[in-house]
Amino acid sequence: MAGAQTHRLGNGGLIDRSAPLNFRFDGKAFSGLQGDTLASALIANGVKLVGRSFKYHRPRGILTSGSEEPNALVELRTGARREPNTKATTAELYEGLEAASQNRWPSLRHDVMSVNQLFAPIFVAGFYYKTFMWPAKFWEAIYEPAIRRAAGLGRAAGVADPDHYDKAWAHCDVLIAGSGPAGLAAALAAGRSGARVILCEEDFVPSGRLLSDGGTIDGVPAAEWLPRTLAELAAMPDVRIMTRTTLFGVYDGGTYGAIERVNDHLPSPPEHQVRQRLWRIVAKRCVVAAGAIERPIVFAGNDTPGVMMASAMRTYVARYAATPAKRLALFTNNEDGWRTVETALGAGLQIAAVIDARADVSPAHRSLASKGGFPVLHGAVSGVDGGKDGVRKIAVSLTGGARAEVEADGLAVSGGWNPAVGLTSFHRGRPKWRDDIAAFVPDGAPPGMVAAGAANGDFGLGACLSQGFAAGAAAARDAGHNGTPGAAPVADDEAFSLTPLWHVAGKGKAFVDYQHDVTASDIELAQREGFESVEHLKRYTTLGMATDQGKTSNVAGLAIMAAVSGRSIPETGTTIYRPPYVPVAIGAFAGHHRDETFHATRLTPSHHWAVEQGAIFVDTGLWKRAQWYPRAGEKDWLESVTREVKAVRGGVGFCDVSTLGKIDVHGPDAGAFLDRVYINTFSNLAVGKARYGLMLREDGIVYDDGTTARLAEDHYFLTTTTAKAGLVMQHLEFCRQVLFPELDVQLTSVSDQWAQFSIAGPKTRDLLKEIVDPAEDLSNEGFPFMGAREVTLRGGLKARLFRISFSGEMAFEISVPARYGDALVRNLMLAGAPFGVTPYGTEALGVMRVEKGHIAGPELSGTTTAADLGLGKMMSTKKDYIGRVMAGREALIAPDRQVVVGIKPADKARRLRSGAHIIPKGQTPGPGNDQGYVTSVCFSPTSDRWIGLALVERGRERIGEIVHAHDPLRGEDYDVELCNPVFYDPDGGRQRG
Amino acid sequence: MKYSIFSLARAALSGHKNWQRTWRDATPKDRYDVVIIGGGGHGLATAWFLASEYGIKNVAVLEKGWIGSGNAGRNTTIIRSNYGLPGNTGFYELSMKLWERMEQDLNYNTMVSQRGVINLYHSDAQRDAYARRGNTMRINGIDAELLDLAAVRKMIPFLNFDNARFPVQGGLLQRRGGTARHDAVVWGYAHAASALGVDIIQNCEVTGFTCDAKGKVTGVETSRGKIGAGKVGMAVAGSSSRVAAMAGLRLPIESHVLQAFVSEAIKPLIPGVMTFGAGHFYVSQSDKGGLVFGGDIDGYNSYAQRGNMPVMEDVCEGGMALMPMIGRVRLLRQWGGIMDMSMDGSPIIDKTPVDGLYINAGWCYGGFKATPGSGFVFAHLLARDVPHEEAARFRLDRFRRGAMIDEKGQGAQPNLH
Amino acid sequence: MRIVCPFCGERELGEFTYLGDAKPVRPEAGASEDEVFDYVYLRDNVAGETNEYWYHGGGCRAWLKVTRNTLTHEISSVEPAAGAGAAKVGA
Amino acid sequence: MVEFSWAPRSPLEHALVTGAHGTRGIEAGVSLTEIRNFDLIQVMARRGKGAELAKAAKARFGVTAPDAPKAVQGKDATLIWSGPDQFFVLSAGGKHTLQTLVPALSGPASLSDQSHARVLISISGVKARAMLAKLSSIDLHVGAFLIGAAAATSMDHTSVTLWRGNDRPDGLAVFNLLVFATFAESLWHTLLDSAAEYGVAISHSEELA
Repeated sequence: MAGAQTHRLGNGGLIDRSAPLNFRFDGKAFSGLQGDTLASALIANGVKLVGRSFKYHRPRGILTSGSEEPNALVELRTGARREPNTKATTAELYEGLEAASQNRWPSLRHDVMSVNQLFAPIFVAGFYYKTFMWPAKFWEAIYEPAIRRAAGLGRAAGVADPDHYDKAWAHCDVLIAGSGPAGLAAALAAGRSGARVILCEEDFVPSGRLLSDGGTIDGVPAAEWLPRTLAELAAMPDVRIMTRTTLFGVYDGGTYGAIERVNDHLPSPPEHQVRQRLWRIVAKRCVVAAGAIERPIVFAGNDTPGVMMASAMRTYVARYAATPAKRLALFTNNEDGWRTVETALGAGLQIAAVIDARADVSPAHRSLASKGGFPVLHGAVSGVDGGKDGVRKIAVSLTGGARAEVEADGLAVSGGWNPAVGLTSFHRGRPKWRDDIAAFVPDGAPPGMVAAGAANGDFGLGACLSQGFAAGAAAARDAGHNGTPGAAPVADDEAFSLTPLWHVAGKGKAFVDYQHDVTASDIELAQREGFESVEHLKRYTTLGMATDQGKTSNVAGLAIMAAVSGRSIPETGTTIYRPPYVPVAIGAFAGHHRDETFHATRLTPSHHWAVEQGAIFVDTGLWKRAQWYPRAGEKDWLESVTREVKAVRGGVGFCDVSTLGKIDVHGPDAGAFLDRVYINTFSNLAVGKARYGLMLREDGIVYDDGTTARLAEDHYFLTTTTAKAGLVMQHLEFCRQVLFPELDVQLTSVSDQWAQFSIAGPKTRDLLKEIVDPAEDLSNEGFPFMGAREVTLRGGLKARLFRISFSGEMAFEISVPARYGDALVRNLMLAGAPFGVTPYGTEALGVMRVEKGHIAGPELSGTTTAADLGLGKMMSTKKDYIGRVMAGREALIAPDRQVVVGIKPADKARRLRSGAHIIPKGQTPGPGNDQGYVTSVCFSPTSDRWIGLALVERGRERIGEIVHAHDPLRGEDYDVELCNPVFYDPDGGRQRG
Repeated sequence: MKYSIFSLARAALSGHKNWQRTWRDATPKDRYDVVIIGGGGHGLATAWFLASEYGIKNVAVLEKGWIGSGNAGRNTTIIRSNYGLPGNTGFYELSMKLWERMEQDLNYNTMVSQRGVINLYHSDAQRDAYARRGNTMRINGIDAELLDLAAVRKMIPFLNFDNARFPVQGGLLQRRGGTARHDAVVWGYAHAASALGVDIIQNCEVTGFTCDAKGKVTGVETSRGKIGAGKVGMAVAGSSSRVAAMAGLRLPIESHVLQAFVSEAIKPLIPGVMTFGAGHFYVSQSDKGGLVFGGDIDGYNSYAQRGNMPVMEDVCEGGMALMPMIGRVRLLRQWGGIMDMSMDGSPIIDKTPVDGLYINAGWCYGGFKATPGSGFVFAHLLARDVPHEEAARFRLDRFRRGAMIDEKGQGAQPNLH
Repeated sequence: MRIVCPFCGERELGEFTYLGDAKPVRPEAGASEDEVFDYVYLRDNVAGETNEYWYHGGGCRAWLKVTRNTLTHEISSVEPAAGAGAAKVGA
Repeated sequence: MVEFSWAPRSPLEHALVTGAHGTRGIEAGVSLTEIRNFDLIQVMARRGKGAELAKAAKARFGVTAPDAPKAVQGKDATLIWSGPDQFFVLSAGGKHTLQTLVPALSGPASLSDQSHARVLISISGVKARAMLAKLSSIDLHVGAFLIGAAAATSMDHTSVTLWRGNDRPDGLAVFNLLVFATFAESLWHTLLDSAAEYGVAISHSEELA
């Protein structure tokens, strides 16, 4: 059984004393309570040392109670669920929680890397820019690996995240960030006005600092007002309070990013549930009621475990009934810090002293001090005596120069409050300085957003309530809701008198950025070296770049820079605030788009049949296409593909080509339209005929190709390549809607409507006769090459037949409505059995197109012209078309361009590979004689050798020349002959026969 | 003051009180032989090469804000020379060779780290395209290796090899590729150029050009007054169109936003630089421990220096598809830089039609790796008035002539490059 | 970013594809190489308000002319391209 | 001579398994029903013929065809807006086919058969909106997306047509989804993943509701 919770108060707090939870930190067993965070549970167990700093490996404790925590970072969970750099201050305790400290070896208490502290005089800001340069080779070999090992904090799991994530959209009129007094008041006003409201609260319970600080609202204690208010909000159907949800970013058009930690409070998500959910929230208005963050004061030893923000100290005491110290001191420069004294006294803790940097302390606090029996010292803390076991003594420089010492086991610090200006500044807005609170406050915000309450620099409870309420009411009104918000909740404002104090001079390291070990002297050094711009300061010292994003350090850092450079703080300015407001798991941004569901999958109509056949599939864009159909006994893909090719060339085969883009082009001007988008003419195509077309981009380069059939006077059926289907549709719509709106033409994609198969081989007609109604004339006269028309199949099904050939064989493409595609393929197999019908995949398709010298993806590289591809003659000179003029530019018609040519190896037994370069024979390869490259290759069963296509300088003039294929990547060099790219049936007799 | 471990140790004894400014805080003079507009990596490198290589030391670099405040300060720090087309290949290799001697040249540790760059492929077609590219590299004397699946598995075993939508099949590896510390490159060039007499003038925005009667540029008007110049070179990627417009020029360039991301620092996880071939994602890990990653540009013209969610999601989806072990690593910061997206995806380094005005622009999202090379060839052009041989194809008139350098084959559509 | 499609209403960025500046007009047939070059390659690349073509490909497939500020991403107007909604024009 | 059968096969035939999916032991929060037997004709008005088409459609279907994102219920067909100048005619299989509509509408319009290009899925249940919020960026709030509202939109980067049909007898909203056929299996799995935590009841029907 875990040890007793030695630092837990006997009563109070919002923890469930009936629900103890066991957990382990660095292997040691502890127990906490339901309602604890890991930090509060550690505090309740008297644990002070929780981490080591980044550079010097200094012992560190818990500084805050929220997401601004720089020190108390742990590896949470184990194994594949290990989460590095998790803030103990926001991690909810659950049964069985396991956490480990980071960046130490062998243990947190005895960290050998703390030897770095000895080198601290050298390890100043930017020291690495000045050394590790000689000898040059040592950087990658020695220095850098050492630095890399030393840097970083926690360890990632290193194996796939086993949990799931998803993403969702939400819509509202008024989005509210934060559920403290301002946020709740805003929600009340907006909700009562009739607006749809979403309120995001990063904590696991709503109410913000009301939970820690209490107060009197509408004449009753906050503890009474809260449940009443939450109940009123819960009763409004269009008000949604999302706890465990942090609004982390604001994007254009009123889109906000939020992360919901759905199940991080459990050991693992329940079945079918996600770990976290990313929300894209669309809101007409947004009220930022994200509060403020208390800031430290920089003094020597301020990183000693046991030094804690004053507000955090009272949160641990009031909300968690956990005592960070038994006898504590307060160091403050403002009135608010004193609330910690009140809370501590109320909980029966001892106050050792209050060190107040201001000249005056209110009479009420004076009497509190005398009642509580502790001194009020006017001055500043100049040093802390303590170590990994916590604070022992505090050195004080009194105003006037005298020194004092205070014995205490904890030091609460309050340097004032910084409004959380992140969200309001994420559109590169810069906050403005307000002297009265010595802090930056929002100066404008992204469209539709307004800050209220503490986030706007108005810290009093009364101000938070009234501002929040007014902002909520205004937001609802702006969103078009005119309901009556009723009366605003009322409270008094607490006093907040502050005398700015950023840095107390003293001996020893005084930390500005705890996590990155940036000290006040580092900032002074940066200024000395000219890194005075705040952005230079940040980059040179790494101030504010740690996982806490500078929430506790940035303002102090630039205040010190302002002081040493003789400028005011507003002159010095802030760095740019960047989202996310808190670090967000990468997995959440991906949602379910990972593994097999990374992208959608498109399946052809014959897919499941092909699966039954044992086909091997290839990814083509989003498609799964049958690549080849292995048969028992075949030893490799080449054997299967060769068989398929031979079966087609010698008999008949079929291939699913449904992946081609298919577009219906309708309307009286359809022909005129196609004339403008293709380099060749379609308006003169006869009904019932198909034609190959080539399309250019406006810059004169080939865009896409395909056949288009004219099915009626005002109806063309256009096909695109598989790869470009969507883009061609977009391009055609651009032509139709933007370039040529005067044409009466309608376009729609029918890609998914038709299952389309290529049936090829000398026995194609024999097979088709089995499928097609006997009344249909499939003879060469009745259905000539490039014919296209609707036919009836046996059984009455209507289909379309196109007599086109990619393989160079006698071939038809047949289309049936897609739900009949599966039946068609089964019927083809049945009817074709007597002819040895063979399904073939994309590999065999590719082999046959190379044998025929047809261009495809590798040649349509986006840099080739029609002439490069040997299709220059198709370019009409009688009409305008997209790309015509730019295609005529001098370098695009230069005689030395690389053009498509066939290649075959001089040694007939040699295999070719795409990507080899073409070098003139007898020359040493170099940039000056690199004349082209091999684009496509295949083993041609018909030629019984490897053949290929290549883009080669002046290639067509050099047919017959032996050149060198140079492939140093694969260690191959061999001779090839440039040849006619049409290897098979150059006269085309077979496809016309 | 020379930087070394010895000077550092000496300085430590005096509490680091004696360090000088890294570069002089110069006041603008009336006239310079060469004025460079833009205090980013390219502008500062140009100035340093002018001074060190071409003996032209009466040079000013004018920076609107703080040096390195443009894309030099907001990129993903990758260096490589794995380009496939004539014009690019030789130039980027020139740049790579200059990276390899940068620290010694500048006496500044820019943390050039050649931990390797691998482009993964997921299909035969992609493999073939990489084979073509890798062979181009080899023919140009650049290291390149085509790895098969087994070799990739061995090298980076943590990728998703087992249930990926688009399984990794191999990769094109350039071992000499890697990363460098981007800000340090800026500071290093500033440090070294300033030492040679170059004036680096921050908070000095150029608002116009001054010309003589023949239209030759004679200087610039700035927020800190007129500054005369024998020649003016602009190296203001992201703002090229705006600056060129002051001289009456329209460019084949659009400005687009490219987002980049960094995670919380974690212990070493990823050895080198990797690019996913089936989505938009590339990643490396900084010496500080953060995963530095990015993907595609947002896709619309923008000068806003910030991006939107769809691309952020798209990039993380790519990351999770490639290596689902990063699911619980947290994204810490998101930012956006403005890219000069040119009409063919390749840069422009040339004289302009305006006499005396020279342009260095159009770097798309590849400007960082080009920094030393760009500075070198731009200095050459400014000093000699003829293009350096390795930049001979980066001419402004190549679009008019039809001699595009289009690695991606996307044509005159900048957001697709 | 959210674009108010004149046909569909307000939609999220992911449904749209960007093309570019809507100012250049495609030259008539017979235009010179210089004119077409200018149309295809040169851009004002305005930092501020500009008209541009967007495609609602993830929705109604209309091409839109969007007036947008490239410094702030603020959209001030969206119109259909001339040929989107052509059924309503006079025959 | 071989006897052929021409049995249509739904693109979801393989993936759709009727019964329960996801979280068990609770009443299913989401019902998914594929409707298999329908005709879907895309009607695109010709240039300047919008008014003429509206008249012809009114005559044919007895209702005014939508010229904004709406789904209009005629006596034997649902007319669903699918973009400017165009709408779908959705009817029970064989009711309004391309062949029967061409004579009536082809003067002012161009027609394309999309009956096989889409899969029709009906989504309802107490968690239907919660589940759709994971896939759709459209605001489906009860007051924002009324009965008859339609959208040409995307889910999971895939184009879909979404409209709200008449409520179920128990008062719950019904969302109908037309999905591209070749994407259907993939999107179906995404639907199931999104709905699994709420418990899913899966079925298919030959009948258009």
